[in-house]
This record gives sequence, structure tokens and C-alpha cells, in this order.
Amino acid sequence: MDSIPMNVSGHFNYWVAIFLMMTGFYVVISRGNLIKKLIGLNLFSTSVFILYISLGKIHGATAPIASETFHLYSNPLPHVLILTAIVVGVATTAVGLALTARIYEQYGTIEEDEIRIKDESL
Amino acid sequence: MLEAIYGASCLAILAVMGLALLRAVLGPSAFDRLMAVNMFGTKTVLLISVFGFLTGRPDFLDIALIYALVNFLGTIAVLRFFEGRKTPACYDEPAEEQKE
Amino acid sequence: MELFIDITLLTFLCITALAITVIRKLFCAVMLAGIFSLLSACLFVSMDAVDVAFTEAAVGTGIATVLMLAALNLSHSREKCPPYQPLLALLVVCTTGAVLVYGTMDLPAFGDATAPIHHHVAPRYIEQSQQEIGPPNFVTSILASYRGYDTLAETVVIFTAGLSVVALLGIRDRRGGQSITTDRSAMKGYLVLRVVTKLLLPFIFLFALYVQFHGDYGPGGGFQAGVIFASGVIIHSLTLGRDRTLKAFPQRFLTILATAGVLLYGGTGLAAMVRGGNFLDYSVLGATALAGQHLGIFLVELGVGVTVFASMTLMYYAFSYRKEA
Amino acid sequence: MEITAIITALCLVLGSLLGITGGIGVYRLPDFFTRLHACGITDSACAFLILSGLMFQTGTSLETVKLLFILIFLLITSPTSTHALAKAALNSGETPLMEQQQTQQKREER
Repeated sequence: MDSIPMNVSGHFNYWVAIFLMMTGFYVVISRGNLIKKLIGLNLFSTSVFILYISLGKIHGATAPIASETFHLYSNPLPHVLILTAIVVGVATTAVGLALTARIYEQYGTIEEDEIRIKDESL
Repeated sequence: MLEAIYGASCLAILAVMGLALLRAVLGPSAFDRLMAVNMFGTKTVLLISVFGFLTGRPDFLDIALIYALVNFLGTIAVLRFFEGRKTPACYDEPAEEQKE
Repeated sequence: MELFIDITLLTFLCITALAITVIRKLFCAVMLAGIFSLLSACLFVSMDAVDVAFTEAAVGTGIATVLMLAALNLSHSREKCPPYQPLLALLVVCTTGAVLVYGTMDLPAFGDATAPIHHHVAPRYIEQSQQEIGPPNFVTSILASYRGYDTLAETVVIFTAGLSVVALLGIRDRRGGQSITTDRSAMKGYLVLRVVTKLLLPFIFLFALYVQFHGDYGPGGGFQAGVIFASGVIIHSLTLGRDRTLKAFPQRFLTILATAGVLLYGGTGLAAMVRGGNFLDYSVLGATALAGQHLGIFLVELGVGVTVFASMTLMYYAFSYRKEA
Repeated sequence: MEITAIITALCLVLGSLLGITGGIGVYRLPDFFTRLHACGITDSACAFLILSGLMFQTGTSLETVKLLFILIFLLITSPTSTHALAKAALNSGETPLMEQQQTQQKREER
């Protein structure tokens, strides 16, 4: 590793991505509300996207669309993976939300502990 | 010369974004938050446009264009879904706060 | 300069994420999630991922927020006090985070051109895709041609997700006997909004078509176009009333469309097999390999766009009709 | 230095200043309706100046048309959503500060 400031600016993106990931993780495991959990899951997935895109970036490069004036392009492969993942992510979130709505109709609540109590009393 | 101006504009837009973010975090009413989100959308349009010129590749204005077109969908959705509610969930109601 | 913008945006993202964690009103959390999406789109632009930013822009402003709000509308919009002690969760999170940060020490620095990720398949995609596939947008050629199998599977996932939401919530067509003029779901009180919506809708649909068919040359493609088209339908339904939307885009039509998209994608692959190539190898479809690739990518992107549009709209229908049922 | 560059620079600087003014207003002003007013500055004047400043740099090309469209759509949509927001806020019982003060004054006079 080079000098400390170089190290910091070189890894800041990854650290922030990890911080966001852990924030999402925390929301998922510490909150009982199902919709809040889904929002946390979305945070988590966006942070993964940021990590992937950070890995594909090259200093001084430009977007991976061929042009006559530029010759250094960022890595297009992570972009392809993440592009589809975003749409799939929304689709799966929608399934989660639909489940939540059904749970609310059946149990009258979307809090995890209340659902458990109702389950046990059945 | 122009590069510096583009950079300065980017910084200014980022500063406005920061202020809007503060408003969104602080609240107090849901309408303030909604306004902040709306404003954030416009600033995103501007940032993406200016950033394209800063990096010398302004062919990606499509992203700004889609924000300009669809950004008000969020506002409509909020107004629509929480219009008929007697106690709009989007409020900071003192009564609701006391319940806890 | 770019590094500074990058770092500022990342800091804003952190602030937003923390605010989402702390805030207990779910409605506000959804609003902040919207800001989070806007910020990440800016960040993607600053990291050269224009196609990704485009998708995030299309998805984050429209569909994601609307679906969240619709789900909130169907249930409580306030979070209770969490029942657990957060300390254990915090401990788990901190430990995992520390391990991950330790793991990043071995990663190459941000923006390093000599990183291993840039030395395997990426150079080939960048240098040869224009001779082999054609479109100047490398992302399109990888998405639709090199990694066509992957994209096919993801289209199927979206299709399945759409079907699952409809299966879970169901769409009831309650139009019988109710005339359009008495539709309560239209935003009658907001005349300006209705007029502006009518004015803008043609442009939104036109722009979606532009994105669909211009994706080879600039950012865009089937995924984004489908989402934008669906956003247009959602705007229509929100302001002008869902019965009118249902008349323009009936549920049965959308179901057929979603299926047709997946079949179009798969059918293109099969057509390549019939012509003597491999599955999803478009080169045999045309007179020359490049013409074949062009045709194949066009069909495949169309299939993706149609499926994404129909599935997203069906999902929205399912959420929006539930309340009335 | 060319004349277009000077115009661009002027527009961008002016737009940025207006934007920051609006941003500070959104942060500091006392109630929702006044904040909405500040938000309006950043949505219309600031956006208009910055985008038209950029337009001077593109000459006659596809980018100019796109910038023009962005500008037009922004100038249509953002006042619309601001209007809708203000209307919704009024409908659901948010009162402007001035009205609050007036009712307070009346109460005191009694």
C-alpha cells in the first residue's frame, strides 16, 4: 500500500459501500416492521450496486459507449450485471410488498412480534 | 476557464442538494419532505447535465430528460394515495406522537 | 474535481441511510429512499455507468416509490418501537462490517486501470464487440448478445415476479355498471395536474419508444424503456382514474403482452437454432453476421421491453385495485 | 475568450447563486409555504439559467434540442407539482404563517 491519503481516497468508495450495506443489514435484522425490513433490503442491494460499479471505474476513462474522441472506457461488464439487477430488484421488492399486504389483511398487523403472537394463539 | 465554471456550478448544485437533504431529514411536516424530494429531483437533472459538460461528454442528457419527465410522478402518487385519509399518515401529528 | 463530487455524493448517501434507519414514520422513510435513489443515480453517472444510472432513474423515480406507497396505503404507515434490544444486532453488524473492511484492504485502489477485473473479458468486449456485434454501446452488445442467456433468465424472473404479485393480490375488474364519469379514483380536484398530465403523456410514451429503439447508440434499452412506459401508464392511472387506464390497457392484454415478450426472446433463440446456429446466436439470422446480430438484438430488446412494461403495469394494477376490492 | 463562453459563464454563475439562495431559503424559512416559495426559485430560475447557459455551448446539435426539451419539461412539471403540493397542503389543514399571525392578532384584540 502507498501512503495513507492515497489509501483512503483509493478505498473510500468501498468503505462507504460497506457502511451502507451494514446500515441496510442493521435495518433488516433489528426492525420488526416488514415494510421497513424491505426498505433496508433495498438499501443493502443499492450498496452492492455501488460496490460493483466502483470496481468497474477507471480513472480518466469515459462511459462505455464507443466514440471517436475517447479511447479509454470503463469496464462495461459490471454495468450489465447491475442494470438487470436493478429491475429484478424492484420486481422482487414488489413481490415482498404484495406478501406484506396479504399478511396485513390476514393478521391486521405488519409487525413481526405481533404476527408471531397471533400465530401462536391459533 | 469554462471547466472551472462547470466545476463551480457542480459544487453549487451539490450544496443545494445538501440543504434539500437537510430539509428532508428534518421534516417537520410530510409536505416539507415531499418538497425536498421534488427539489432534489430538479437538482439531479441539473447536476447530471452540468457533469456531462464537465467531463466533455454531453451525450448523456437522456438521463436528465427522463428525470425532467417523470419526476413529478412521486408527488402525484403521494397526493393520490394519501388524499382521502382522515388522518393522513404523512403528518407529524402531535396526537399521534403522544400515543407512544 | 470528479473525486470530490464522488466523495460528497457518498457522504450524502450515508446521511440518507442513517436517517432512514432512525426515522420511524414509514412514509418519510419511503421519501428518503427516493432521495437515496436519486443520489445513487448521480453517483452512477459520475462513475461512468450511464446505462445503470438510466435504469436507476427510470426505476427509482417511478415504480419503486409508487409501489412502496401503494403497499403503505394497504397497511399501517407507522412503525412500532422495535421489540428487540438493538445491541446484539449492532454487534453483529459491526463485526461483519469490520471483516468486510479488512477484506477491502486487498482490493485494488478505486479507479486503478491495472486491476485484475479489467484484464480478462472486458478488453475483448471493448475492442471487438463493434466488429463482432455492431452497436457502439458496449453495454447493449454484452447485455443482448454476449450474455444473452443471463438476460433471458432475468426477463423470466421479472415475468414470474409480475405473475406472483397478481397471484397474491389478484386484480378484480369491477367496471360493471360503473360509468367512467363517476370514477372516484381520478384526481378531480387537481385540474392543473390533469391538464399537464394529458400534455406530457404523449412525450413520455414517445421518449420510451426512443429509449427502446435508440439503445444501441446511447444509454437505454429494453429494461429502461419498459419501466418508462409503465411509469407513463401509472401517471395516467393516478391522475385520470384507473377505469380509464383499464380501458386503454386491459389486464388480459397486459398478461398476453408479458407472455409474448418472454416468448419473443426465447423464440429468437429458437429461430437461431432452426437456422443452424446455437441457441441465442443471432449471427445466422441475417444475410451477414452483423445484420443477423442487429436483428437479433432488436428482437430481444423488444421482448425485454414488452415483458418489463407489462409486468410492472400488472404489479401496479394489483396494488392499486386491492384497496377497493 | 469567445462571447458565447462569457454568456455561458455568466448564466451558470448567476444560476448557481440563485440555486444557493433558494437552498438556504428552503433550509431557513419558517413555514412550509415560504419554503415552497424558495424551492420554486431553484426549480425555475436556477434551472432555466443553468440549462440555457449550457445550451450556448452546444451550438446546433442534438444536445441543444435535448437541453431545450429538458428545460421545457422542467418548466412545465415543477410548477405543476409545486402547485399540487401547495393545494394539498392547504386542503389538509396546513395554514400559512401570515394567516396564523392574523388569527392570533384577532384573538389578542378580543
